[in-house]
Amino acid sequence: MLWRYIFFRVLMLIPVSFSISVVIFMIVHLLPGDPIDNLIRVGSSPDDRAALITKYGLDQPLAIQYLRWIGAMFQGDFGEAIVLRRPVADLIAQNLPYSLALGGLAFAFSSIVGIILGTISATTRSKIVEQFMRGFILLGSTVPGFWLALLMILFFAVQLQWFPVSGAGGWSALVLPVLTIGFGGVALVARVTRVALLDVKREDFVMLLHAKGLPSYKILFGHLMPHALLPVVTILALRIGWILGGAVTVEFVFGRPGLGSLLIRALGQRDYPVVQGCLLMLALAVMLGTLIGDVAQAAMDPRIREAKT
Amino acid sequence: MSSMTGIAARWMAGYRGTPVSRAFGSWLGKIAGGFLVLLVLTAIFAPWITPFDYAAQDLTNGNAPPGWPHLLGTDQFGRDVLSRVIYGARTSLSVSATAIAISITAGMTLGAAAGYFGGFFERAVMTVVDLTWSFPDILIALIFVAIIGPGLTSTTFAIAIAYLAQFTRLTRAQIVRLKRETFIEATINLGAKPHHILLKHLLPNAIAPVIVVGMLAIGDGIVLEATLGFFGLGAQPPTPSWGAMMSSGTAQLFLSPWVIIFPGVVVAVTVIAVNLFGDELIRALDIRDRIRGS
Amino acid sequence: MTNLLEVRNLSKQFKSPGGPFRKARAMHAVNDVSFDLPKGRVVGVVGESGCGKSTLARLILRLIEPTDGTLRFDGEDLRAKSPAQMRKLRANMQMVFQDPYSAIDPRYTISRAVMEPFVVQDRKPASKPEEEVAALLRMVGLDPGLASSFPHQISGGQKQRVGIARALALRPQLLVLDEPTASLDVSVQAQIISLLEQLRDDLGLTYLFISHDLSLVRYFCDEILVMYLGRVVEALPDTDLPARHPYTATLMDSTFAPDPKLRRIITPLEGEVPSPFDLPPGCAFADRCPRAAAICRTETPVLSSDGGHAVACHNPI
Amino acid sequence: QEATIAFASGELGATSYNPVTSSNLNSATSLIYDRLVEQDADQSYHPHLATSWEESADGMSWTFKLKEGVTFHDGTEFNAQSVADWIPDFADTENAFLVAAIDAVEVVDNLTVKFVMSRPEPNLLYNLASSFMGIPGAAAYDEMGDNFGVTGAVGTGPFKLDRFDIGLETVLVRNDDYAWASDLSENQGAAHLAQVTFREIPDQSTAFLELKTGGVDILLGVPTDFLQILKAESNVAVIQMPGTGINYMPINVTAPPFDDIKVRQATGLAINQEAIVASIYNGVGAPAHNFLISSLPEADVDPALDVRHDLDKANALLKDAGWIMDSDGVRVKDGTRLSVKLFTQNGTEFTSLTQVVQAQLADIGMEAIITVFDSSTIRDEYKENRHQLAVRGYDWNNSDILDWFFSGKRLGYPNVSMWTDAEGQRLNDVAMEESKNSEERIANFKAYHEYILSQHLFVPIYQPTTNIAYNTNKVNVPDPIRGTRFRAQTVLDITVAE
Amino acid sequence: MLEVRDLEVAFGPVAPLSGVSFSLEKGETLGIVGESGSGKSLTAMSVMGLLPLSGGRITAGSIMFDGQDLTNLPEPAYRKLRGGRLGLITQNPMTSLDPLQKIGPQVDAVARLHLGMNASEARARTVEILGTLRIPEPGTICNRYPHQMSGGMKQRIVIAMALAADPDVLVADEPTTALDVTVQAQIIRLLDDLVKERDLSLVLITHDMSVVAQTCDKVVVMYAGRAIEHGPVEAIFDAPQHPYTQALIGCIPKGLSDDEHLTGIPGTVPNVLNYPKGCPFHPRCTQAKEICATDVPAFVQHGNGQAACHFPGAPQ
Ligand SMILES: Nc1ncnc2c1ncn2[C@@H]1O[C@H](COP(=O)(O)OP(=O)(O)OP(=O)(O)O)[C@@H](O)[C@H]1O
Ligand SMILES: Nc1ncnc2c1ncn2[C@@H]1O[C@H](COP(=O)(O)OP(=O)(O)OP(=O)(O)O)[C@@H](O)[C@H]1O
Ligand SMILES: [Mg+2]
Ligand SMILES: [Mg+2]
Repeated sequence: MLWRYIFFRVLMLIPVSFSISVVIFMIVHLLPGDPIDNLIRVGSSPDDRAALITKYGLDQPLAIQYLRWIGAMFQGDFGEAIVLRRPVADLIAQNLPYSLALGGLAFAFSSIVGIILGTISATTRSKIVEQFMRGFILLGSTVPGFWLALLMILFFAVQLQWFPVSGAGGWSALVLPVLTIGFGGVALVARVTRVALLDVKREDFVMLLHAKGLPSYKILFGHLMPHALLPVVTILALRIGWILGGAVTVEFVFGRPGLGSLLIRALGQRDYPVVQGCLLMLALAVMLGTLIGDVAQAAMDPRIREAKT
Repeated sequence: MSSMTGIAARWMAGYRGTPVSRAFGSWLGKIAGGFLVLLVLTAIFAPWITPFDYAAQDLTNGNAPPGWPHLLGTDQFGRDVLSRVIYGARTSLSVSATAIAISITAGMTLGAAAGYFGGFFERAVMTVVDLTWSFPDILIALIFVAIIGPGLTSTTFAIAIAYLAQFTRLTRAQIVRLKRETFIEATINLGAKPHHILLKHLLPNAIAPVIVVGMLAIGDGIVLEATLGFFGLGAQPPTPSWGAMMSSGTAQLFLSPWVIIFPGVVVAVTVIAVNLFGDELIRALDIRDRIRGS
Repeated sequence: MTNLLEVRNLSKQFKSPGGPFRKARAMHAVNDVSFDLPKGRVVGVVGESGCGKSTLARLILRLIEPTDGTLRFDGEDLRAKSPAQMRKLRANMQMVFQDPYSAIDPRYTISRAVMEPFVVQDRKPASKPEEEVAALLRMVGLDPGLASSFPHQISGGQKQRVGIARALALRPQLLVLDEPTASLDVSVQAQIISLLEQLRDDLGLTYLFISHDLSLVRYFCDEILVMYLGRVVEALPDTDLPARHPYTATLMDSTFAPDPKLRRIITPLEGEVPSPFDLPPGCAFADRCPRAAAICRTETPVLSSDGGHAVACHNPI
Repeated sequence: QEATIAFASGELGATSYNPVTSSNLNSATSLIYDRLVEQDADQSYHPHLATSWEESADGMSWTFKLKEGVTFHDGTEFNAQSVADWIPDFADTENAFLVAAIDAVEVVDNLTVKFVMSRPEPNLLYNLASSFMGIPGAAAYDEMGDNFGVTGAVGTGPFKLDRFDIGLETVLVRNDDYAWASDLSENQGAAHLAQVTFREIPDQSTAFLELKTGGVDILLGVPTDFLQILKAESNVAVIQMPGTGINYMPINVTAPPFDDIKVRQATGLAINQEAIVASIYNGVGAPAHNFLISSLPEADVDPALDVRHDLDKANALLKDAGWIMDSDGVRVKDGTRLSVKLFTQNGTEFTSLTQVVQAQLADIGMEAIITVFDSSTIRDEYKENRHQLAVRGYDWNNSDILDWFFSGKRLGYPNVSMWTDAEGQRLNDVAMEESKNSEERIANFKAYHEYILSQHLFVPIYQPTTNIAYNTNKVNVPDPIRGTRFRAQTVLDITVAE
Repeated sequence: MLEVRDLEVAFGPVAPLSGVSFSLEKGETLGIVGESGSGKSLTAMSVMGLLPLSGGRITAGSIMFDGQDLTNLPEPAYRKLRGGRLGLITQNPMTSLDPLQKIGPQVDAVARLHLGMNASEARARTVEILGTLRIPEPGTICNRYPHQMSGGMKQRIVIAMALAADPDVLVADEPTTALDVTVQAQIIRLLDDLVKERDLSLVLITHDMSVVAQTCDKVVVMYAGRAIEHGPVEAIFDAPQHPYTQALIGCIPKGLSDDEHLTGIPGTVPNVLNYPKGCPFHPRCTQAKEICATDVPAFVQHGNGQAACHFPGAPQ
């Protein structure tokens, strides 16, 4: 049963998350510096500092600190941000929708456009179209996001004034960031789609489909695409981490909140609970992505379904 | 029984000479490869071909537009942009290439060990690797630089770590695939010791795709270095790197766009060339199947 | 006549790994196989795809560990050998593989591939390396000029000859041939078979010859073991003997004669080969057997020589 | 009747408008809450919710008369009890130090409140004028608990919190009842603007483009790099407020060769403040020659102690100290090259400045190797005493910053100079603890400041201005802006352009 | 029914197939034999009009099917023929079915496409055909996925697809090579029955001379992209004219007597890129003379068959 498989896979996430939480905790505490310096201000005394360190338990042995954190985590308590002064869960809840909107749309954009472009470049008989697609696909992954973002703003927001320069209000503000991030993703998806399509085109059964007299479009959409989508889905599912945390630079340039920005800000301020919370969230999302990918594969491919259940 | 077809197809695709010379065979390969060779030469001979000292400031002549004698203009300190772009090739290429070299070495070791020994070790390694692979590379790099401090060395290692997973996965996939090949069994049957199998058969056969993917990753490395530069990490001033230049105060985009447009264009062109040439290499080596899925 | 190889009750189970998601399943790839391989003889093993022929070959060479049973090679208990001793012993027992296309490392030249046995066994060839390579290539009927070629530059038949040269480099006593011609054209198959015949005569080799082609086995071998789903169902001490097991009979019936005048009506077998994972009780062939009786579905027949050569059937022909 | 304002980049990331518990507040806070007193750019104090105040001669008590008729956004009255309820809220917060000297708050009558001090605190008014001492409505404060300042906020200020999207924007709407502005504003009634939106835009060029395209009307804290471009925009005006901080280069006195005071002095003389202001700051802002902003009386030190560019003297000093110029332009002593670490933290303003400093140090034969750290790591470097020179800045318009950066009790960080010295400590103690009133305090801090200057512990470089740009087609912003920062008093006076 | 004349196929500059001719009447089975790479599959692909898939092109010759030349038939019309009047059975049943789709829809597609049936009619037809192919429980089989079935079963499904639209000509490209002998026997028997029952014309491509001997009426022997001999099956086996045919027959172990010896054919099959001049077989031919190296031999009539040899019938 597929459900049974999913259930056990989810169950398996628990021990894995535990080991990951240890790693994350270690990494966070390896960072030089501490959050306290971000709290104290001119006028406070050195004793105030010491008091703060005690208040946040930073003088405790790491093991104790970890156990406290994970213990609270276990009860659904993400802890309280030291510098940002809010419950970590609140901070994540505030930023997550932005990340999901931007990442989700960029994801959808790059999947749809990527699949379309990949399909065109794999099926076209025109060398020119193919090379053009290839160039376009290449271009997407060759410039850093912040750079592309600035150019996009200059052209579409300042010159043409089609979209607002920055902000997160309304759909129009999403267009440019989505395009910026999506552009890089398009390259990846198109590449994978293209290769996968070219591969399945060589399979024996495709020849037999032609021999049955099926028209090309039926073969493409009814048979080739489902095969080509298998690897695309896996790759996309594994990219869930990117959706949530990969948009840092773009968020920065477009002045959007988001999980990535939150993480970077907290990292800069050594706001341990926030960094830990965000990283654990990301790790969970990534594992969930893997899971979704596996389940999607199993759902799409009866052979895998059988092997796994 | 169709292997004849394969051989014939390869012959027809000009399957002659070394892979590199074959990659140079097509006109795209010639252009991309030629550009890369030129770029590497530029980076090597940078001190002799830069018209100005890349660090020499002339505060009275800041933000001068392209013209004579500063062909690509000057930045806010009056430094020659052309000289900095040329020197930047040195930094960006060497950081990226070194990072990828480290990443390949470590990744191959890990991946080969995981693929060869299998079992719990493999599962543990691959769990970690898959997890980091799915993490945005910029986050991995940022966290790593935050831990060991800024500078070219740490940037190099950060990039290496960000791409480690990719090479580990790829190598492991190669090894696992090769392990099933008959010639491995045949060699075991000759009485070969494990290290012979690993060093004389598995690794040499696994290396080509890893190198080619590594070559493609150099492009990604350049972009990642630039992005780290955006966060003020990476090459320390006044050492120029393309990334650092592109992000040297985005204010420059309006005041003196040439300061960040030119390095940006060079990055884009380089990465495109790397990708095109990498694709040609893949074609020349006929390893598309082996690269896929990682 | 001494036995070079004695196989007793050899079994191999492959376990599909269980996990939280599914039950572990065991599959008997080779089940209670016993036979002798006398020195200088050619024993053939026939059976359909998946019946465990290759697994048997690997077990004999200890490329995989048996689940059960004993193996004596030249009087010595193979299963008692340490990995290091085993590595030494491998020089005496070699194998030629089914798929010549992947049997040589694509990065090795022919001469390096042929010299590898010496490197691996840390032995010095009798003569200078180049001469040794030339001699070995000549022995298998290849032009020594091919020594510097890479595998992809030569044909399948040539590759298979290189495989044989490699296997013979250390002068083994036993050569296990796992469908050495299955992926080759008939004309090349004929070349290889005649080469093998000649080598056996010249070098006094002992062969275990595995094939799914009954006519080839009958042509080439002295004795035949017929396998069905991991078990030996019939052991024909002479290739001309008529079949006693219904499965062997079907196998013989299914082989066409290359002569349009010998056309006959084929009575095809009905039924499917059962899955090796959940074998029904009794004789594995019972479902397809025209002679099956009730006992066949309850009791597994054992190999017995009552009334002729050894056969595992409740109701032999 | 609306305006959109973009925060300065230093103000980003506030997660709450709770002035009592927050450690990070932005300009919008000052629109929600009023303070007892206000401070003007000349550092003088002005009445606001307190109409007058009186300090006892021994400094052990302060009495404030409060303005009448002030109400909180929730309609409750502001009176002495509001103050008495508010001060204790600071206990156990990170901001407790602001009221640490207040022993008790006594309600004298409805509009008179008295602070009983545990020690004299001449700096009390400064603290009371800070954003952290905007006064929240006690009832709402207790009722909302942790959510105060996030989901809602109640103060007496000219604007009410309407919506707060953390990290994105804050929408404030006019408090129509407002009639108690300080004398720093022209407009004594309710604000002209019905609504003000504050936006967080981390990237400065994006913020600039927003101003250009009308996405924001006012840009706070425009980096100096942008001034030139802004001047080219016809519809943009820029107002420069005197800044409240100094960019400087601390010298680690424990790290050779800077344990030699001559080398330290020479380093200071190498820096050409005027050239820096002219080149990378386009002449905006002022050179800094000592540690305090020039509007503070303590900055007015003996001119001989000011640090000014003098290459000849610097070279002479180095030669004196045994550092001889080598052929490659770097000085050498006993086979050691004069090569030093120059740290700074990320942020373009520092990296540019550091690169010029590096070039200027080269002029005296000192090779400086730059490393750019993030702010947390660089503090760790300081604490681990791994630094030599650093380029940094502070933003603080009070002379107690001297204690902060040079007290022997804070070695490493904030005392980046790693300086500790008996005389210095004595002067510090006098300035910090023995000043009974502001005159004494000024004199004591000036003496401390002069002593610090004599030790060559740092190199002053630049006094930035705070630049505020606005779209002249949209709004009129009073010029000059009064107060130390862009705050409620200015927003009250902003009108919408026709 | 089907007549192929002087067929030549090229991939870019190389021509792996040239001078292939044969004809096929209704109800006849034609065997095409030859070793790997001799161009058997290319011939099949040419007939099916599937060459463009792999980038090949017919450069000369004609393929007459029912009076119409297929070589210049437009694609839409060809599509009607394929799966309709021309059925194809491919070599490897393991990979010939779409692994992601259930069996039912894959077979249904043919009837829906060529017979214009709706879903339920098509399914009924599928079940009926599966039944005639002696597949047990055809109804449940329709809901199975390919990987759940054995190779022999899959090959029957492929045959069912080829038969669904009642074709006139069936092209079977090595239909049994990947199968076990017992299964091979079943499939061959099945094809044989079908030809008889439905009066089909069958092109049976194989490299196994025994299969040809068992089933075919006529045989074409191919070598290095050329048809070098063709004729009635008895003639080919009794009195092979071309030295290659003779040698090929000599390579098959009869398995019955001990005194025969296999020798094989010395040398190797030439590669498309170095097809020899003249008679393609001359470098390996024991009878080769000078002329064989220079001139391509023309077909020489012998009985009902023809052989392309300068010295036909000479004993090896
Ligand atoms: N390493 C393995 N793990 C699990 N199952 C295996 C393994 N090797 C072989 N098997 C299974 O054991 C059975 C016998 O396999 P084997 O390769 O011995 O068959 P064979 O007779 O050689 O077949 P063929 O003629 O196809 O080569 C098959 O069902 C196969 O799937
Ligand atoms: N797409 C192609 N491009 C170039 N050459 C090809 C192509 N397909 C086939 N060939 C060549 O055509 C020749 C005939 O191939 P074909 O597949 O028809 O052989 P075959 O007789 O079917 O062999 P097999 O028994 O291996 O299936 C081969 O030498 C092959 O190299
Ligand atoms: Mg086998
Ligand atoms: Mg073929």
